[in-house]
Amino acid sequence: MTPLAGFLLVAALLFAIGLAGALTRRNAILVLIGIELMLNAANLNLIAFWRYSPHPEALTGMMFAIFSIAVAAAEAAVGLGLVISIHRHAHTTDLDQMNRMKG
Amino acid sequence: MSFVFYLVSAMAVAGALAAVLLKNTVHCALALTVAFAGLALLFLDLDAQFAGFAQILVYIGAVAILIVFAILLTRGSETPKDGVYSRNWLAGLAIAAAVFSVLGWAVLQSAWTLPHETAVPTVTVHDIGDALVGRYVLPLEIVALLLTAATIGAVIVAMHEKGGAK
Amino acid sequence: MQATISFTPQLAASPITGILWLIPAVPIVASGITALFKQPQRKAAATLSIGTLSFSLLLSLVAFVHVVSGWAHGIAVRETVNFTWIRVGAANVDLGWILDPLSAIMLVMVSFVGLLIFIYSVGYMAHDENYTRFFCFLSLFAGAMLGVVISNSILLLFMNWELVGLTSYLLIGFWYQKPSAAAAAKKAFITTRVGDIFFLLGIVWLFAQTGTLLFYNHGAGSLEGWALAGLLAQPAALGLTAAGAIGLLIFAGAAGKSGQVPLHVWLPDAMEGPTPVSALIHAATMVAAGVYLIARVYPLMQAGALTGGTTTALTVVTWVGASTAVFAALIAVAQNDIKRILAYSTVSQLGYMMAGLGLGGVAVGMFHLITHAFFKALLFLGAGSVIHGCHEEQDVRRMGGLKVDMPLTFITYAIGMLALCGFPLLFSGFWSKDGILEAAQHWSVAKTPFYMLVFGVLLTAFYMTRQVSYVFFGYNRGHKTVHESPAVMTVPLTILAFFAMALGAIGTPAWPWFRAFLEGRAASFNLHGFEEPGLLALMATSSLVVFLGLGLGWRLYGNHTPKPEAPDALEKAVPWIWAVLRDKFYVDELYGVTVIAFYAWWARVADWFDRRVWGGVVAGVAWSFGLWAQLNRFLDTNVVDGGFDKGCEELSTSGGLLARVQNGRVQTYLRILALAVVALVAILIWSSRP
Amino acid sequence: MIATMDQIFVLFEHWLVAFLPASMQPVATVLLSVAAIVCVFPGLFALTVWLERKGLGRMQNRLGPNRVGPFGLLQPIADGIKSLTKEDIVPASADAPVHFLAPLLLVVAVFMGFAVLPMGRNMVLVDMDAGLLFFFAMGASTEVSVFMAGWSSRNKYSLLGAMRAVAQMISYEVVLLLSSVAVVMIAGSLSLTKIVEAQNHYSGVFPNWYIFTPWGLAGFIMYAIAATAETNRSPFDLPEGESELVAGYHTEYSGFKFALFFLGEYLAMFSISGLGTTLFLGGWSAPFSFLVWIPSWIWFFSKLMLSIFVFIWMRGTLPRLRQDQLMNFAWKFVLPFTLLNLMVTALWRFMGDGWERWVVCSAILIAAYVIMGRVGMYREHFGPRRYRYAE
Repeated sequence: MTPLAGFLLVAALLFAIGLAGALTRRNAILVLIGIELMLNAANLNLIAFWRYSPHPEALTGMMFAIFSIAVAAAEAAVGLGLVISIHRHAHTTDLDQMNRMKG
Repeated sequence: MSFVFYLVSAMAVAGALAAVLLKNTVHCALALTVAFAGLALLFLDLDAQFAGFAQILVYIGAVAILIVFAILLTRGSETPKDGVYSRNWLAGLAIAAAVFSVLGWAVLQSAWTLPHETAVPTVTVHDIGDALVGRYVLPLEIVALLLTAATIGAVIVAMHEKGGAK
Repeated sequence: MQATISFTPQLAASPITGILWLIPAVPIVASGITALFKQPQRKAAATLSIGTLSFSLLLSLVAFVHVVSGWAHGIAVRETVNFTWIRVGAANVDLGWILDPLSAIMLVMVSFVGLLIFIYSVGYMAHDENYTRFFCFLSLFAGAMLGVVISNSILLLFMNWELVGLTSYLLIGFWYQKPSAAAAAKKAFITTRVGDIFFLLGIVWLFAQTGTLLFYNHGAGSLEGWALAGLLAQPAALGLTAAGAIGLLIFAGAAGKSGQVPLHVWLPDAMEGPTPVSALIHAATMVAAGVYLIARVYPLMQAGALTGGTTTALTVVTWVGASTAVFAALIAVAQNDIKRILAYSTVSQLGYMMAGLGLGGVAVGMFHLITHAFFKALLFLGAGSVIHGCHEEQDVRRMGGLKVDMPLTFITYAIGMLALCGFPLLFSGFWSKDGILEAAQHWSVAKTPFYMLVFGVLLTAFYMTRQVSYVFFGYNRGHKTVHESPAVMTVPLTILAFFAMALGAIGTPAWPWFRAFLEGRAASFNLHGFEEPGLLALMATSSLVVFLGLGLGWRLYGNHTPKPEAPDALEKAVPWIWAVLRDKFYVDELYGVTVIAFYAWWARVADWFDRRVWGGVVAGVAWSFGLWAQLNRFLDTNVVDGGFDKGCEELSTSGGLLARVQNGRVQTYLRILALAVVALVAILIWSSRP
Repeated sequence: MIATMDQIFVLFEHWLVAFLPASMQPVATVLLSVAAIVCVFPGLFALTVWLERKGLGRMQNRLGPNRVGPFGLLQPIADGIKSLTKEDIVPASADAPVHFLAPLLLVVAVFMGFAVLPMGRNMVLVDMDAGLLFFFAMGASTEVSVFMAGWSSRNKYSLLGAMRAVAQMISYEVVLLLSSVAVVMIAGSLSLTKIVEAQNHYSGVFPNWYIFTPWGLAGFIMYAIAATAETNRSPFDLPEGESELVAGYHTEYSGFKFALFFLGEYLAMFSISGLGTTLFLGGWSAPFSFLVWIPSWIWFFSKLMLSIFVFIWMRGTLPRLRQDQLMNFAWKFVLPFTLLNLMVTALWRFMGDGWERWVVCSAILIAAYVIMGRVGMYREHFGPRRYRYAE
């Protein structure tokens, strides 16, 4: 098995774990944590592909990862802000109780 | 596939598992930092110094702290009475497992086509800087805009909340 | 200088041309800034607008001097700066600006008159609470107009053209609380749209034919060299060359903008706007844009003309212009609203300009445009000052005897009026109008336009006399307390009055500087210019006609102005003509029963179609959904409380059914997402199996 | 001779390593350097503690430690022994593993920071290409440990202290980063050795340190403020404001763990002063061209001690801020000013090296300082404080 495949497998594992967390936890913050994990797994993929790409000088994957890190920071800030304000209004962070948007 | 790789990825995966499974939310957050650190080390193992350090700086330095703040501000640390897992969590687990199996299958399918060892890329931070303000300047600007918007938005959404404002 | 100097075309762009774009850009930016101002910041807004416009004026003067000096050294300046805006496949969408005598003169005129009117507005709008908004619009308009003037690309011209139209709409509807103003704004917008459609068609055709949007581009522009030749070679319908056809299309746009028959209806109604607006947009600049446009694309219109001959396009222009001139003048005779009279006179003067273009070429029409811009602006501002003095009274029958109350306004207004009538020798109007008449006299196609125009001169003198004697002579039949306007309003009047007289000097047959300048020839002063065959006779004739008109007007309306309620003198004489004229030849009514009625009918048809057909379809869909929902009722007991009524209700029920998928739980969505990912990846791999 | 003195440690290391087989030499080199760092800085720590207590004593008209040894020189050692022999109390309700890990993580992270500091010519543990970034990454990860300490103690004072500390550290870390970015912009590298090299030349006898430029001075001041806050030193020592919350996040720590916190705090101070020295004060380069014969490491450490002394001095002089003042100061004055400083730096970078750039840049900075100072002064921060939680 090539090293790239190894990294990809680890990334897939992390992604799955994050997804599981996002799918199974009640607490909105923990769902966010899961999402962060998924994002990181994606970053790992990007970096791995960059490392083993024929032209690493082009920096494509690296740039992708860097930008996604920046975006993830923004996402976390907004997401947590939302969670906090939701908590202030609904007095809960339990996603099962946050179903007011149902049609 | 060095020893370092196995060690570090084990660390990352363990951290991730803990982050997802632990009962106490703050423990989850701390475990998450472990996972982040592991990922950063993986990046370093991939000769991506800049990304690795950026990872530590952003995720451990900012995101983890944010999460912790949010947990404390939302009294999230005390475990709720009706379990930490959402109802029909089994389905979620199954789906996650399905995703992993499919992804892993995909990787293994194409494992032999993937490239083997390649030369260590000689990319300095200087190159990255050049690329950032050169070829990728537009994305850079956009990200800058996005961050500004996110900051303002977070401040607005969670007004008076330190957690949101950073 | 001697006429022997050969004028060499000069194309290299000079520094001033490089920064020519600043002239429109600065006011537009200023309007953008002004838009941010709050109500109380009136002084700031006014200062900003006036300052920026005076900056533009300065630049325009520099450009003008540059052109004139070049001309004095025997260089026909035509400097262009072109650049590619967008690249669509093989075709380039080019924009650019140009500095040549035409644009230089227009620049100076627009920015100068505009500046005066800005200053005037400071006084006129002093009590309006939307002061800042007004100046924001004014600046925007000035910028757009200057943009029209300098643009060397027909597309850029069209953009500014539309911007001008928009600002005109905004300014006419400035007092939108008045329903009449709102209606007038809409009318103006839509009517000009009619013309603009044709204009756009012309642009597209031009682009399709020549592949360039630029007017002048070192021989590759659409108005020069092979492009024009190609247009000529290309035959279009009914004996027109493509050039002629495109020219006519563009002329339709011009007609819409500068109120030629039959698209003149919007211009009189546009007087609902504030008077400075009427002066700036609907007398001096915007309505002139059409004329300017024709002058700009003149090579296109003239293309293929035999020497001294004319083309179909030019003939059409001439006829439309001449008929407009007489038509509007006739209507103007029977109006009582001081501004409407001026509006119709504007329409007829525009007709003169068009006719001048058609008959005698660019110089003739443009000269009348310039002089008219000054004296008509003067007249409007005078009217504004009168209205201001009479407490927003606009009916001439309720005025009178103002020459004592507002002497300054009276004098300036009289000057403007005489200039408009073309009072001999002293006034600019005389010379410019004579130019047109002379051209008409020598026109090869027909003599009718000449007689029409002369008749127009008579009418002009007549209705202006009527108006003036109504307003300024006799005794005051309206408000007793009339006050002269403040200096900020009267000073522009005096300046304009001066120019209304002085400008004639540059266009006399003895020293046709203007014409020479525009056409890039040397101008020399010699009195032999008067000795052209028939010129003196013509001058004499027109003077006679003018005197006749004045006398007639004075005879009918002189000092013995009747009570406001009393019927008009002319009405007593020939009631039926009067009725026709007062009702503007029933053009609006005509449109009312034809175009508008058609649209109303069409709307009703569409409405019916909507109700019956589409409504039926919707009902059918609703019904089928209803059926489905019925089905679901048996399958699923949760939704029994759906009603048994008509479709929409059951639609909502079935909608509710569908919405159960969306149970508001994030994680459900995430699950579905993840499943989709699984499916996708699986498909991908299966499809890409070796 | 001079060169030998300058490189003495390097040579010594090579001499030692030479005894080992070639295969082990790289590892040995690293280990030796680590050992050196791990020995030197705690020693420095002991010295500094003594210095601080003495200095503060003098500033407050008392004698300070004077019992143990001459001038109480042995006081730190006594303290160390005491804290080692003390009982290690862990609160019953505390979250034991986290409570245990927190101080270790803190110390480790802080020690990592030294890895990239050039303490003399060729005296840097790892000359990383992204050294500065690494340093800040390490600095960022101390926050986590601080939080762990505060949270795991299950003590409201600790928790409040930790929250304060983290909030303050994050706020000022932004400033810290941005003020160093100015230097990076000019030096054109994130590698600290390169940054020092960029400052290590002289115009006449005077050095071209970055502090001697308008943006450099402004940046250095901002950096110093941020560093003080980052290390929770007075006047920014709210996290352990003993008058408000007993001892902040390490209230519940005793014995050796407490000693570790204490150590970590001082080490953080060292490392951050070291970074400041490297960035703005020309690192190990001599202040005058005729003093280059003095070994570089002496210069580095003397500058380090100088800034340490400034820290002590400030602590002895300035009163403590209030939390909201602290935050307002960070986000409404320091951060904007630093951002402006960045722009000025860019201006400086692109204005050529005429005299104009001096005038322009200084003018902008001074004007901004005056204006923002006025504004900040007239906006009142002293109203009643409102605490908002996500209730």
